[in-house]
Amino acid sequence: MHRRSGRLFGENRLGAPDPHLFLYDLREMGISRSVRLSRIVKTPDNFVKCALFICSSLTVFFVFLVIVFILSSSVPALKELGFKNVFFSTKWSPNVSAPLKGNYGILAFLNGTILTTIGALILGAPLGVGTAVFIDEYAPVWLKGLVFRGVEIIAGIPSVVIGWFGLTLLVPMIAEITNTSGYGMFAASLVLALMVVPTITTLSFEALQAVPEDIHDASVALGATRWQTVSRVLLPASLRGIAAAVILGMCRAIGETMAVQMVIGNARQLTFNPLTRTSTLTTRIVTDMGESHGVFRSALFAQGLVLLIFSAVLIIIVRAALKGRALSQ
Amino acid sequence: MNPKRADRIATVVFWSLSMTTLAALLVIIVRILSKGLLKALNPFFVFGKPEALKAGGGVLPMVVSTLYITVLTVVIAFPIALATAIYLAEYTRRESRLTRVIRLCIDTLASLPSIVFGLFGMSLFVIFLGWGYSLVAGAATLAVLSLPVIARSAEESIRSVPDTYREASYSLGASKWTTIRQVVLPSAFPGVITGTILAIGRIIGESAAVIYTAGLFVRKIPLNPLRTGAPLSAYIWYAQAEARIPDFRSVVDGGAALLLIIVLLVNFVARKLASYYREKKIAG
Amino acid sequence: MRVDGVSVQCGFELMEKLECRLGVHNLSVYYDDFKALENINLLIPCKRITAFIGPSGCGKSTLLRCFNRMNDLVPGSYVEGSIFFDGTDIFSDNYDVTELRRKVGMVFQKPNPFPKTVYENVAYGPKIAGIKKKAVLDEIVERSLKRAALWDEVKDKLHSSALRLSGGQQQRLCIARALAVEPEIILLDEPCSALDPIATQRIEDLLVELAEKYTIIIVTHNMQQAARISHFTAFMMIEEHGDPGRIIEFGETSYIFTNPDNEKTERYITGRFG
Amino acid sequence: MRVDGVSVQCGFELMEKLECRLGVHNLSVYYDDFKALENINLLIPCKRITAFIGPSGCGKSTLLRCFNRMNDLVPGSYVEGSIFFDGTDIFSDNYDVTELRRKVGMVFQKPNPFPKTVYENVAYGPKIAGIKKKAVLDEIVERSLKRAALWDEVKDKLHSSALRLSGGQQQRLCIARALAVEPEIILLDEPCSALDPIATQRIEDLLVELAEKYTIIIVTHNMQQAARISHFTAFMMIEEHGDPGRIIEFGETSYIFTNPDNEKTERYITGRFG
Amino acid sequence: GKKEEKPAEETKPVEQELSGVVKLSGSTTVLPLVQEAASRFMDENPEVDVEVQGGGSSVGITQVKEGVVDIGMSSRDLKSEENDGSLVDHKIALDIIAIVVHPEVNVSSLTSDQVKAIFTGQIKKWSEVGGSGGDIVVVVRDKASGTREMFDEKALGSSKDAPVEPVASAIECNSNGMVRETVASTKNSIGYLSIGYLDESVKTVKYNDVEPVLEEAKAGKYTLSRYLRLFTKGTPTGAAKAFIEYVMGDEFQRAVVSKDYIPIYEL
Ligand SMILES: Nc1ncnc2c1ncn2[C@@H]1O[C@H](COP(=O)(O)OP(=O)(O)OP(=O)(O)O)[C@@H](O)[C@H]1O
Ligand SMILES: Nc1ncnc2c1ncn2[C@@H]1O[C@H](COP(=O)(O)OP(=O)(O)OP(=O)(O)O)[C@@H](O)[C@H]1O
Ligand SMILES: [Mg+2]
Ligand SMILES: [Mg+2]
Repeated sequence: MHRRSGRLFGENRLGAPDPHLFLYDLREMGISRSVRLSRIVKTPDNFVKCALFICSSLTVFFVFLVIVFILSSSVPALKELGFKNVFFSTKWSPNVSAPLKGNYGILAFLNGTILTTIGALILGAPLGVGTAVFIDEYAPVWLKGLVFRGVEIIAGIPSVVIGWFGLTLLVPMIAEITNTSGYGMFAASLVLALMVVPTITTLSFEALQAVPEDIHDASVALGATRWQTVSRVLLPASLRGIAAAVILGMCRAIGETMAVQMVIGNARQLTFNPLTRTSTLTTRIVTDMGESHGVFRSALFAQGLVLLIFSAVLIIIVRAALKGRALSQ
Repeated sequence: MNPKRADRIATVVFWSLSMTTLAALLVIIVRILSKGLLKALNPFFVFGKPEALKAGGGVLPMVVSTLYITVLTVVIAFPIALATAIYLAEYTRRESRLTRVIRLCIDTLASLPSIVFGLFGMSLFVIFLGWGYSLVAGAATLAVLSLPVIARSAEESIRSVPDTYREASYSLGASKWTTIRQVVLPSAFPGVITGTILAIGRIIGESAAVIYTAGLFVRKIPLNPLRTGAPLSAYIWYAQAEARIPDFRSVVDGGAALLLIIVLLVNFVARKLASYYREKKIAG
Repeated sequence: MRVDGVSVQCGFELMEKLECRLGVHNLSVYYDDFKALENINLLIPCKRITAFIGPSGCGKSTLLRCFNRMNDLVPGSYVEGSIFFDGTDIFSDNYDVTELRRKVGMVFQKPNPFPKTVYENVAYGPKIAGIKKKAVLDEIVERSLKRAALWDEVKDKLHSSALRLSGGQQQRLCIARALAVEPEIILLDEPCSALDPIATQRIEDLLVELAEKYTIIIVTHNMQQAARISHFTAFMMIEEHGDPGRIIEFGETSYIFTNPDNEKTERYITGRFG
Repeated sequence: MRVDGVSVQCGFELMEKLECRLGVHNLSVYYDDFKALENINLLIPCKRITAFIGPSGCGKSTLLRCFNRMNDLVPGSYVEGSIFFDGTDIFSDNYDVTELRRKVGMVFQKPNPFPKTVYENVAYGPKIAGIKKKAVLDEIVERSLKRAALWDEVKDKLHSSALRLSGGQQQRLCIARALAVEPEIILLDEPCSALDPIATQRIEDLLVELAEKYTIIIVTHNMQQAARISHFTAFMMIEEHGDPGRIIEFGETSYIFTNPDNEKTERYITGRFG
Repeated sequence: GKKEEKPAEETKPVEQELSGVVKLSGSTTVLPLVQEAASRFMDENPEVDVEVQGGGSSVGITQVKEGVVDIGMSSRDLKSEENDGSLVDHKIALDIIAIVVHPEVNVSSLTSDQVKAIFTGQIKKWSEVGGSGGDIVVVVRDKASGTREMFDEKALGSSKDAPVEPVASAIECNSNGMVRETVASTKNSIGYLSIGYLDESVKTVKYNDVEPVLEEAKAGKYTLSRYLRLFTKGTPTGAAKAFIEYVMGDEFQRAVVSKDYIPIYEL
């Protein structure tokens, strides 16, 4: 808080008797604007603030570093091979000994990433949102905590463990049922669905919790059934939060690596059939990174760059979605 | 449709959705533990050295690597994260362009795929700084990865300290830093610790970020942080993907069970601690 | 009598006997672009209870919080004009705010003890002021709790959590905490609105007692309370939604409640407002 | 006159003329192990305003929320005893709760409009009851808003967000919303405590008007309000902390306020409590 | 006290007195063999620290040239553009690659043309090569592996100027073990393996009517074979020299190498 005008004492329009008299006395004593420098209490505060600020701007610096290093490592591929040959080609045939002679089209993997993510959301979003609504509205008290804890436990399971589970249980099961190899986008989507459920559930639950209790009560008091209250009041009021939850789930699905790599089959083909093998951006990086170098490695970094751009864009969308909630405030 | 009927159908749908989620969890845990628990509890496995070609190897260096790298990561990330959280929660009550940038960066960092951190760590720490595949390179990468997670949960805990405490402190003539140190941080402490432990759970389970930074396989127990390590999660992936040892299935089964147990334990400790502090605060 | 457009009612004899060390001069307070208070002029008599009354949103809390510059904490708020405390403008550039806040204690609407022990709560202020000796602190804690009429009730549980006390005890604890730093002025913002009638009564009695030593300013919604305990009353109001708050009338409580100059004051006091 | 240990004050002539369709019989309410209300017996007169008064925590809200079984929503709460509505116990197994809630409207302490338009807020109840025709809904919205004395103020902004209305308008909107489903009884839980005096006055006038058509039960902290608008008053209290709340006295408001049977009532009403 | 490092020129390494760090990186095929050697070597020479990392043949070659590591591991020979004369080649074993199929595939021999057609996707069904059953599932190693490179070159006829790629639907595995697992668990699959990895879970097929066995390879009849190598920059010295000698020594070759590969002394 600072002062704008320094106008001292106003004239007394009515003259005496003036209850403000003592102010004049004080002014005449000349002590009104004494400066005490002896204790500038602010100094340690400012120092602390500075230090904290520097620490917090490290985050910005790290993001900057990530961008710089991923970008600079992908530049050779984009420059030497051309934007078009990387992003709009489905031909991926790296040449290890003479990298420049190979083909590095990542379209098939981009396609794999998008399709497995969509699959994961089709399976995982209803589960996640449904579970959140269940916890918020339907579950009996003793079950609420249990389900929520369960969801948190899923969130904590390392991705290699889920991948191993997928590889040893889901893939053979799919192979048995569909009479294919079992590896493929469907298996990947299943595994990913498991992994996005906790993200979507916890964030949707948060969004539902943010809906004021009294609106819920108002609906119930008007004789609405539970489903009417959920569908007409709770879900609309938390729509943006739930959308954000799904988008963040999407982020998770796009970025997941190890679990997908174990079950997707790691083929190089462009495919739209969920039961066929392909790769995603992340799994291709892991599959090929081992002995790559030169433009080959750079092309893998270019896929990292795509992932980076994906998540940055999604985050910006989420932030926009969560800002300025339309009607509620 | 009759609202009553719709309500009944919706109830069934929501019950089945959430029970599916729970069932999935149960299937995973039962499957992983049923296949690997015996192995995971076998002292020759937990305290044995890994084999490169023969069957019968253990995972002790991997477990040690995991612990080592986790400690290093927290040592690097926690102070920065806490400082960031304090700054954002206490010094930027009002969104300025600068804090918006910081917040955007935190969110971005938090949502980046871990493989991107792996690539980043490899090109910065391993190659550019020349640390090679080493525990520090892995820890530094994991620190950048877990920084936003810790910072955000800490910020939330700090923000959830009621303003009335701050007002009370200020009104007694406390400076801002005194107020933060004496009133805000002690109140936020349980939340901060819980958030950090949860982040540790994530660090322990992380594999994509460490395979190109910390390493995949060691035989000696790593003591020097500048040497290669092999966190358990990375080794599990390595053992199944590069499957060289004949008993890799049982090694992966055991490793997965062991990893799962460790992570669940960590999460359990976090929850227990949180509820302990919650009770203590009230009972005092 | 009217001063600066505000009618001031006060027996002259009384006014002359009163010392006034706190004065508000032409004060306006803004929250960003919104002017919450305009042109406030006021003298706060020493060792008396002054009550601020008025409809919700008229700026009572805002004005009160200016006295110890708690409004500094609200981002985007700033003031024009001055508040003189012992002759120095508290808004002047190098004014020591922490010192000010030590001299001008504050008690809030909802009891807000720290989540620490009873003892730690009261000792907090002296401790941050640099007092370290256990014996001295013990003594301060005891004296403050006694003054806040709480000692007998808590002397056996000094080291258990303050959150276990009842609402009324918590509020008295907050008063004790404020007293522990030896303030000269105590500001209270609706200190009883979260309390039941019994606890309210206790606090009121306590305030009347404290007024023998301290200058007290209280904001209250409860007109009966203002009438019961305060010596002076300032009635504040906003003309229309969005206008800044002003002081409509200020004077001895007995005058204001029985014989207000201003018809708005009368209408408000009789509960038939607007 | 004493009924079941509760003194009931009422001119006999009056009581005989009154119809009572809502009766509470031996009601106790528990929150888990805590007994919040014990042995409540009460008759609510039709087309009158009945006020529940009493110190904080005595169970006024709890009792009020039993009438439309909103307490069902609190996990761990259960009741013993009965509430009869038109002769049927609303706690009986197959009682249609949604139907009950349509007949027993409720207005809450804080105005709680849905984050929808003004129109949608009022039309919500009829819509969930199955009314789809636009013309019918339009008519219901207009009629309800008119009854809630809000029509003139909002008729031009029916389709803008209800959250943009002022607090008082929002509260009247909530009343309109409750009226839209044609309830027979309206429950209000401290409907004015978040409002300024002007808005409060409006709501009070409205309630008095509505009492010509509806049975109204209101919980209030404000004794003056109870005295001003209610026809009947129930005074509730808890003996000691942890005890269940009981009805101490029930009767015509004028009797209760001028000539209470019970000395606790008298002490509470005169503000010198405990 | 700490023992002094012996001069590198010493003719016979006295193991107890060696010390220092030996760093290796490179081919993941050679990696486990060298890891095994390293741990045995370190047991005998506690003062020496042997650090082994993967990265792939190319990485190993590049790094040993740059001096980042002392020894580079490779499962292929130097490319002409890599060969600047500074590197010394130490062959440590011969590796034979066998073609394997899922046990239920009833085909026991394939010609080199059939192998090429199957792996490049021209032949899609087992029935086209005399078997029964459905669509062939091709399993190959990842692009970066030396095994894959050798197989592409020798079996598929790939060359630097006219590269041949396996069919795009092929499952890519990061290791021999994983190829074996995948082939063993996937019906109608075909893949290739180092013979060290063969077991009863997969079925080998003859290549041009030749069994994938040591004798045939030595006789030059079985062509899908390659050397595993260590490269050093110039003649190795000190601990590195001792390590290479250990790997190539009879003791290690007999005890370890002979189990999975063809040891040097048999060639
Ligand atoms: N932090 C703030 N930011 C913006 N406006 C504020 C803030 N605090 C208060 N105001 C506005 O300033 C005006 C005066 O508020 P103030 O809280 O001082 O009123 P009050 O008289 O204390 O009301 P009440 O009796 O409800 O406590 C109100 O219009 C309020 O909306
Ligand atoms: N959801 C709940 N769970 C447990 N106890 C509750 C719950 N709601 C109320 N209570 C307890 O029941 C008692 C009665 O509460 P109630 O809210 O009905 O009182 P009230 O008379 O409305 O008080 P007030 O005037 O403060 O609103 C109180 O002791 C309260 O603590
Ligand atoms: Mg206020
Ligand atoms: Mg209540």
